[in-house]
This record gives sequence, C-alpha cells and structure tokens, in this order.
Amino acid sequence: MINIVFFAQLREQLKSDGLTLTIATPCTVADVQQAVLKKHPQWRDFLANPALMCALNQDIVPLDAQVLDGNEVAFFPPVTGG
Amino acid sequence: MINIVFFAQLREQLKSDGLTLTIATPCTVADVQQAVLKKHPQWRDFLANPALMCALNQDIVPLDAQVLDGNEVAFFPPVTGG
Amino acid sequence: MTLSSPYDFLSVQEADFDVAHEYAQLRDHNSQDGAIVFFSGLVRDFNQGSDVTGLFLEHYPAMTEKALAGIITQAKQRWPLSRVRLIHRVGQLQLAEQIVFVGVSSSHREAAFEACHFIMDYLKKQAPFWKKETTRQGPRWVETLKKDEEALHKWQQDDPKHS
Amino acid sequence: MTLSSPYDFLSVQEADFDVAHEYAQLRDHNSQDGAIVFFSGLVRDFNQGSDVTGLFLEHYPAMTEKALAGIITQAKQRWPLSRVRLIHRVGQLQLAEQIVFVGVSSSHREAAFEACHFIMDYLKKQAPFWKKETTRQGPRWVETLKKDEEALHKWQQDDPKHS
Repeated sequence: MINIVFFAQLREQLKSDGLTLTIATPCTVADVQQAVLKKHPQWRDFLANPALMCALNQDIVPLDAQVLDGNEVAFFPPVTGG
Repeated sequence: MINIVFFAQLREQLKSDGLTLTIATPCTVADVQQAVLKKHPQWRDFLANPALMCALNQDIVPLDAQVLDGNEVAFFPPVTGG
Repeated sequence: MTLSSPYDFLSVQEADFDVAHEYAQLRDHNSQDGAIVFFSGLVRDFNQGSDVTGLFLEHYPAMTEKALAGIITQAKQRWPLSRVRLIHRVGQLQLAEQIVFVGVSSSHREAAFEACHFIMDYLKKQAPFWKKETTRQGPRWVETLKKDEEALHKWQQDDPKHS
Repeated sequence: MTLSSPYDFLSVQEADFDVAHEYAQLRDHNSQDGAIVFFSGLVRDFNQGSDVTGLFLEHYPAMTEKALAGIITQAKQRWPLSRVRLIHRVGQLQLAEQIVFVGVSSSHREAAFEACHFIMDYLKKQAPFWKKETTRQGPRWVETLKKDEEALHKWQQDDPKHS
C-alpha cells in the first residue's frame, strides 16, 4: 500500500489531501501518478502538471524514482517558503 | 602649509603622529612625501614603503593626487578594521 | 535526519521568535568565531502586484524538518560553520510579522555570508512550505519566482562537485 | 559627507551596541521590506597564529565617518536598500566583544545579502581603522589579508561600471 499526499494549491484543486492505493511494487513515482489518475481521471489537468514537485518518503525526487510498498509519495506545487 | 598625519604602525615607527610643512603648491602627494623625507631622512625605511596608503583631505588617493595649500595629507598602513 | 551538532538549532513553529535570543545563542561562549551573519524574512505588504494584508503558511509536516536539516548539513559540509540556527514559522501571519530566521557563526566572514545566503536560497526552492497571501483582491497562492531558481544554479556552478 | 536618508544610521563609537535595538530600527514601521540581513563582527581569540586576549582599535577620526558614509552611498546606488545601519567601535575591546555591526533592509533577499556583504568587504579595505591585538606573545598590529583584497576585486568585476 502506498500513501499519497497532496499540498497547497494542488490539495485545493483536487479537494483531497491524499489517498492510499494498493499497486504492484517496485514501481516509479510516475506509475503512482498514473494509478491515481486511473482512479480519479477528473484530476488530470492538475495532477499531470509537469511543474509539480514530487517527494518520496519526504525527500524530493524525480518522477523515475523507485517506490516500494509502504512508501509515502507526495505531490505539490513549487515551494514558496522563506 | 600642509598638515601631515600618520597612523598605527607608521605612527609608532616614526614616533610621530604628524607635522606641518610649508611647501610650494600645487604639488603631489609624492612631493609631500619627499619633502617629509628631506626633513626626516631617518624615516625613509618606514615612510617610503610602497604598501602604505595615502589620504588627501580624508579621501584615499594615489601618490600622484594634487595637493593644495591648507590640505591634509595622511599616510598609514593598509587598514584592518571590521 | 537530525542535526549533528548541539550548537545547531532547527525549529518549525507557529510561535514568533526573538532575534535577540537567537543572536545570543550564536554568540555566547563562542570566542573562536569572529563573524555572525543572519537573515530575517518578514511579511511585506506588496508582493507580485497585490496589496498583501496577511499570510497563511502551509507545510508538509513530516518532511519540513528533514528538508531543513539536510540543507544545514550541506552548508556545514561546504563552509567552516560553528553554529547554525534556523527557524521557520507556519500558520497564520500578519503583515510585518517575522517568517524565517537563519543565523550562522564562523571564524571567517566570507564563509558566514555565503553559508547564510546558501541556506536561504536552498530553503526557498527545496523546503516544503507554501505561502497563501490574503490580499485586497482575495486570497492567492504565491507563485514561484524564476529568480529563485537562478539563485540555486549559482551555488551549483560555484560548487566544485558540480562543475 | 552625510547620509541621505533619515532611516540610515552611522556611528563610530567606544560604547558597545545592542543588536536587538539595531534590528528593531531596521524592522519597525517597515512593512514594505521582506528581507533584513546583518553582519556582526566579534573579537576572536585566535588570529594569524597567536592567542588573542584583547584588541585596541585605532582610527583616523576626521576620516572615519566620511569613509563609511561613502561606502553606504555606493551600496545604495547599487542595490534597492531601504535602511542601512552601520556601527564601528574604536578603543580597547575585550575578547568576544562586538566590533562592528552592518544591517540592511530591502524588499529583496538577494539585494540585502549582497549589499551587506559589499559594505563589509569595502569597510575592511577602505575605512581607516587599525587593529592592535594583545596576545600572549605581546601586542601586535594585525596584518592585512590578501583575501580581503580579493574580496574587493570580486565586487569591481561584478559592477557594470568597472567591466
């Protein structure tokens, strides 16, 4: 099971702060993204945005990073703290 | 009349914090330096040091800066504040 | 990830911070360091063309401290820093309130300036905080700035490991 | 030379200064600025290979404030700074005492970092202060450092007026 979380504008656009999905692992962050879109196709305009950042177990990673069962995958807009 | 002042190591080496000299103006800072050395030839080792900085009326200047009557000329080692 | 030195400090908090206290923590019992540099970021009333009246700071709680500790570790690998203190606030902030503090001490002025600047540039691009401004035109998520991206590239070019 | 803005402040003094007060002066009633950077320089116990126990700071009184005001003016011509505060102490200082404070506020982080760094680099090479350290080996005038010269060249190369 993968824990998927969303933040900021993306959370508001999807009206969801996350979900859990059971998918075959190991897979990639991009595979997780596609599995989410398969379940929620109406999220495509927001979740398929190439400007989004991804984190895997709380580290920023590229879309091809390897995901294992039990991992947490986060999608969020470019950060604006500081 | 030119007011000449020395600071820091140079002041200690010369055992003088300055002097006044009457010389023909306009002249250059280098001319002032030579006039001081003519009067105090024993200062040559310290006052002819090319690492010294010069200020004319409290602005850092090169040796060829023009000096007028009544000006203040300062010689000092490289600064080390901050 | 945790901080490796007891003299370093990292906090993500709703409460305000006291710059005088932070400065004292960098300075006290520290006669080997000649240089302290700090940055303080404040809520300003004008940003990206709107009149700002306040700010809400969202973050990713599980990730925030880990990301900031990683940035501090990178800075300490790159410059000789004795102490680093970093505080970032979250939640609702009013106009002119303090948002972020980064303070570093070093025996060398150049290292202190560069490391403090580096930490802020990396924080701006890699720490999971998002600002939602309250403006006279309504609430609005702050957009990322291209110049913040460029600020990061500068450090990557300067770093022998990346050139 | 005098400072052109009532928000700027410059002092050459024997007395210590209070960083919290200086920070408040940079920050209070200033909701347009998002960034404050400051540098604080301290007497450290080890410099150029000797154990330092104290410091005497000599200066050229007629020139000091003029030189510092000129550096502040240059920084304000080069970066959008709202407020600049600069304090340099003179006379006898003990170990770990504060020597110098430079604080700037700006609407932009990069400007605040660069201007504060610039002011310190220029002060180190162009303001008429001289340090005489008390060390366990006796008193000793501090030597100028080649890296301080190089720090200045960096700003001259960066400045379009010099390239």
